[in-house]
Amino acid sequence: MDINLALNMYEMMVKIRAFEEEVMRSSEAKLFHGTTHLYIGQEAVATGVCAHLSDEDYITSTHRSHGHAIAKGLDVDKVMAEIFGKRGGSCKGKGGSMHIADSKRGHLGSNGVVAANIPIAVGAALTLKLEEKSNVVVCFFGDGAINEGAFHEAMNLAAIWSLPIIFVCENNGYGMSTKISDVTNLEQLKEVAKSYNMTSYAVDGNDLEAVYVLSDQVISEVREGSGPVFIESRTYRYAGHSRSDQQVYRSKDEVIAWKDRDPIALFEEKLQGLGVSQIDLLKIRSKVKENVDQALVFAMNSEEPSLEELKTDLYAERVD
Amino acid sequence: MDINLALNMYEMMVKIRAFEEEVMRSSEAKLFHGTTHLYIGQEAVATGVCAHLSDEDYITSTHRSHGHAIAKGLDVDKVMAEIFGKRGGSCKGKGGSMHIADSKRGHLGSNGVVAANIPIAVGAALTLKLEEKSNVVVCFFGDGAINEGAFHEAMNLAAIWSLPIIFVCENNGYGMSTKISDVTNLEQLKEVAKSYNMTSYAVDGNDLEAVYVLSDQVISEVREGSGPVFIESRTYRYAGHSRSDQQVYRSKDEVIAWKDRDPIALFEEKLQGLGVSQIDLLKIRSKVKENVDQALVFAMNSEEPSLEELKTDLYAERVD
Amino acid sequence: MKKRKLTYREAIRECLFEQLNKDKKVILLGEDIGLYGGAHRVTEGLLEQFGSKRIYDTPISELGFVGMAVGAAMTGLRPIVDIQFSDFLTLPMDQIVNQAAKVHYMYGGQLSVPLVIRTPSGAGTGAASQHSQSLEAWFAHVPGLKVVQPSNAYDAKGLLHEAVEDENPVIFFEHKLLYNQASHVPNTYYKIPFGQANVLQEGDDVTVVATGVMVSRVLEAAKELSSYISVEVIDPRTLVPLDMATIIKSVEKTGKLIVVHEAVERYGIGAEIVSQVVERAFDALTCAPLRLAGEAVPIPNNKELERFAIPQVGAIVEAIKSIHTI
Amino acid sequence: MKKRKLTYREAIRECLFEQLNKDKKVILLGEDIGLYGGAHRVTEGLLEQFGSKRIYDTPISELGFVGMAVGAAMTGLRPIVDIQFSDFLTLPMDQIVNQAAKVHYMYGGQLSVPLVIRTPSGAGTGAASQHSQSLEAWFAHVPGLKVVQPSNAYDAKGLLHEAVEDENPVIFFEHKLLYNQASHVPNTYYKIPFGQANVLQEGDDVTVVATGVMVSRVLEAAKELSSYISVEVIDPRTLVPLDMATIIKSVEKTGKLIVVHEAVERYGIGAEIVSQVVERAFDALTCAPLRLAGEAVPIPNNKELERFAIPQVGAIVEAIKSIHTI
Ligand SMILES: Cc1ncc(C[n+]2csc(CCOP(=O)(O)OP(=O)(O)O)c2C)c(N)n1
Ligand SMILES: Cc1ncc(C[n+]2csc(CCOP(=O)(O)OP(=O)(O)O)c2C)c(N)n1
Ligand SMILES: [Mg+2]
Ligand SMILES: [Mg+2]
Repeated sequence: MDINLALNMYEMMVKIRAFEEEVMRSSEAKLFHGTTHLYIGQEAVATGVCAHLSDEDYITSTHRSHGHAIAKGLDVDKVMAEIFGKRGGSCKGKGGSMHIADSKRGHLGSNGVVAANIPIAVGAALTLKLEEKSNVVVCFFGDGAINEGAFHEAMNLAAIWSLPIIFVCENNGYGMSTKISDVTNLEQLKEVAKSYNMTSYAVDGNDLEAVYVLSDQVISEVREGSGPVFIESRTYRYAGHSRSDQQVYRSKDEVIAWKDRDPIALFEEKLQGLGVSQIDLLKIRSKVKENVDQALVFAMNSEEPSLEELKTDLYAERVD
Repeated sequence: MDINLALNMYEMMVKIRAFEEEVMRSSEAKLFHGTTHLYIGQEAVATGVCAHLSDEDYITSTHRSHGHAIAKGLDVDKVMAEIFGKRGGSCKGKGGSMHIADSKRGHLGSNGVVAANIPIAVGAALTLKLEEKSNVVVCFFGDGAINEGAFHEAMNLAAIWSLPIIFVCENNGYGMSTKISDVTNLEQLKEVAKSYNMTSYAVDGNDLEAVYVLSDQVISEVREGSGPVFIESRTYRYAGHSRSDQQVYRSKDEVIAWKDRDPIALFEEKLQGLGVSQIDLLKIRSKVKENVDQALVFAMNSEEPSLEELKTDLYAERVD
Repeated sequence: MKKRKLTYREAIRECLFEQLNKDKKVILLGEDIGLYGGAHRVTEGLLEQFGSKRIYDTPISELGFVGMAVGAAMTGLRPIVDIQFSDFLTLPMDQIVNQAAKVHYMYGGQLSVPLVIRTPSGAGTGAASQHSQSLEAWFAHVPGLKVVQPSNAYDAKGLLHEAVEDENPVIFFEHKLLYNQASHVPNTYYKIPFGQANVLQEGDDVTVVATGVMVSRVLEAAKELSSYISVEVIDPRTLVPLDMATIIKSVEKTGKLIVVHEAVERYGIGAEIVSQVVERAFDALTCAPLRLAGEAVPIPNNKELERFAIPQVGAIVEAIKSIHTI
Repeated sequence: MKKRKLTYREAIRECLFEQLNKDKKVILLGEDIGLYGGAHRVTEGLLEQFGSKRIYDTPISELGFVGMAVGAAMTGLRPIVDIQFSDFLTLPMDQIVNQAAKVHYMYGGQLSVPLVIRTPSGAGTGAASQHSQSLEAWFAHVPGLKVVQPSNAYDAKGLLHEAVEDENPVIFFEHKLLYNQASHVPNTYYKIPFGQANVLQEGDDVTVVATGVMVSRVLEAAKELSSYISVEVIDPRTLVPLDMATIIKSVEKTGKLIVVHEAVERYGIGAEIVSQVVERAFDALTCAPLRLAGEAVPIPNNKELERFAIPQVGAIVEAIKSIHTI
């Protein structure tokens, strides 16, 4: 792996981590209104996948949205301000944590309804196919989403019409408190793709390099017209499901075991193997810390929307 | 196969056939209000499966409902009267062709919404399991239903909770005009069960004996607690999808080829092999013809519901 | 010069043809809309004319393909979706209500969903409770959607053109009993703007607001009474936006209002129209407004019961007479 | 004697406990309702007490498990389903509307669906457009359903008992902002019959009908004005059946009506109440009734905008003052 690329991806992972830690602090300090779902522990997935995407490629995302947004190139200022419900946010403070989008970055939106982003992503892929573009759509969703009908209908549609989309299932073991193994008989989630005769892979979602390499291959194939591909990325979320989660459904030991395989720590080891020094990593981390601090300042200083804005953006005007 | 059983099943198949032919004539003569979906060509499926069911076993059915209802033991008089929208119908003329039920016969209803009967069937299976009964639910649906989210969600629920249900997919090659092979990438529909780690079989749905034998085995296993099973039964409908179908989507040759494998004709050959005479078969056919003629008379003579009945049966009263 | 007549079905088909011809971004998605021509024969011939890159025969996956249409619309296409019976809108409800209706707003105006969902509603065909409902009130209640209900062939073509060129999700309720009704339809492209009620007949005594298939029944009733009651008949054409100005102007003249619709009366669209009239023209009313609408029951299969569940001409005549004599 | 107080959450939990204890046919189905205690902590402890044959943690498959509940209800169980946010009722809509609501009728009265769907609606938590809606009008429009909206802990327990023992599908709308509100709740079993409005405060000048979380806001507004306006405050408690008699009796006394609800005003439940009052008590009204309800926008995340989208005490005070001075 190219060292600059590796450092960029490292920066992305620590940026997401630092961002989410700031969101957690701000949430605990009640600096903003509404719940949040943190991506801490899963950073390698969005980072390794989105590294292959340009602004002309699309993603759709979930309630656990911040990591995807940042990895897709959204400005941390705008993401933080959106979480704070401010006018400077990517959606002018109307969306909040679960509804982040940026049409300029190819981000078609994160979604508060489990699996609802999946058919939408397939529709974007139809547009790309019709327009004969070599762009792709990446659709992120959790393990819990595979039990929604929307997921199955969308998988089938993508498959029968051979659309340019990559389904990235982030299997973090739980949907809220529910163990995925209690709500599916599948041994491996990737097997669900067989019903659609769709190529599928499983990857260690805490191993950035593995995610990067697999995505590289898969995304190039999809760009060349292979049709849809399903990737199960096995990972773990460290924080509770949302702000109010007491985490009675999992053991401390389980959390600790996963933290031993922290995606950032694992990648730091790799980077050190490639000759990157502790100092270099520290520099990146402090730069990122600064970005996030600035994002917090930006969000706090960003204006509240005016009350008139309650009624704007309801209907779109056609512009030809 | 026991000869009496075989003759009973033969009678059932010809009864369904004669009934549907009468419905077709009555429909063309505009004797009743509303559309119908005929089961002609598929008789062996309902017959072979329902032969193993008692009134304490449940079924749920589809828009193509008449065959299932008759095979489940409903009185042809009541089914015909229901199609005619008469008070003497199984649902007092409120349901019509697509909404036939008989709680005394374990028929939980046919359904006008594709795949909607599938979660309902799974719920009935939950009741049976909770009450520790050895009864089963059979859920009939078409090939088109497998692309509905409801089907996938219900399959998964039945699988993870190991419920006593048999999913019988009647693959007649088309959902309305749509070739199933155009809307799925599955080579065999039975493979869809793999996603739920559910046992599945394919059977020649025009071969009554094959359906009977497979169902015998499967239903006994389910009664004994094997958990759910999926059966793909390959068959064909002779008539158009519904009354208004011009059948532009399939060739005459295709229809003829299937008619060469007519389930009733095939079984007649078997019966003759077992020593049943043409005369015996003819006797059965005329008996059945009489039943159906009577059913028509019953339906035509049955009263219209009174206008007050528009408002009855809206809310149920509790009876303990 | 003889005016060309088309059926409601043909008028819609002609509009689809013109749109497909005019704008490459327009695509059609739905079950059996290709070779089969749609469950109600509206799209006949379009697959042959425009091919399978424009006309998509979908699997039976309403939630999935409506969701696809939302995503396609967000990325530049202009999908027109066909739902075989409006009762099946229950299935893609999430994509319509939580996605299509909200995308523009919740993402701060960056993305839009120029999507039309065409679907027939209404009873009268003996298809019973799961194929006969009129559910427009649900969608009219949801901010972000527009809701259209053409009552004749001319309106159907003009309103559908407007719908397809609107930048927002539009639920376009056709009516099964209207498909064969013919009226004059220009063979040129024209649009009818949303939010412009149609005054089908002017009158001084009673204002009757009617939607969908009820419009022609009200006209029939009005004709029957024309010798001694002068009825003003108004078809709002679109429920969102709703042209209250025309309705209020009429009530200010007549002092009497009846709203007639097929959907269940209880919590139906008539209540909104009555309420707005009362709120904005209370003093003009000379008596209580009246609603005449569907009974609060599922639609039964039996033909007489089915008729009885829904306002017929006779009942409309009675209602007009009764309010006229107050 | 000090009266025992429970929160709305605890009152619902106590009812569930009593029902599970009383009737083996009662089961609970929903996401994360077991160990986790439900997304809103309502079912905490019930799995431990009743075990996994009574309390089912489901996959995220709302259409599937609501459909299962319908089938289970048809065969003798009495399922109580938990939908984490009422916005997600969009997903099982078909099973609720085309199945549960119609089974008894369309099958001619043979089968019934004693099913309760509990789900929290409403804004105020910053969860934005897909987790904050109030969709009760949809269900109230559907024949065959009953619709309940308890506004306090006492009612929540009594109405839920009634719902579970009803033989029909009941949509039971809780409100997120009420879960922590406490009031007196008897620790014995009691039921509140459907269709009995609650007159929370008697008054002579203005009738205010309010639902859900608006009830306490109206009471607060009424208190503020109590020195010079005598407000009668009525909570219908159930939208289907709807106790119009109590509302009309009140309007006959006061001559003035305001309806306050959180859901979007346009085509909302207020329109039905206003229409029925107008139809049945036109002469008693001394001025046009008023509706005060949600703005026609998706709920935004921003706290101030969110507040502004929904009636607050200040606006209710103004509305009462304005109608009082007409
Ligand atoms: C349709 C729907 N049902 C339920 C919820 C509530 N909910 C939010 S997140 C979640 C769990 C999702 O699990 P998964 O898909 O594995 O994503 P993760 O939270 O693990 O990232 C649930 C049940 C929802 N948002 N949408
Ligand atoms: C949800 C839904 N979508 C569409 C329809 C219209 N429709 C009725 S039957 C049918 C085809 C069903 O095909 P299949 O399941 O294979 O059953 P078959 O008619 O072949 O017996 C369709 C699309 C419907 N009734 N319900
Ligand atoms: Mg998960
Ligand atoms: Mg079929």
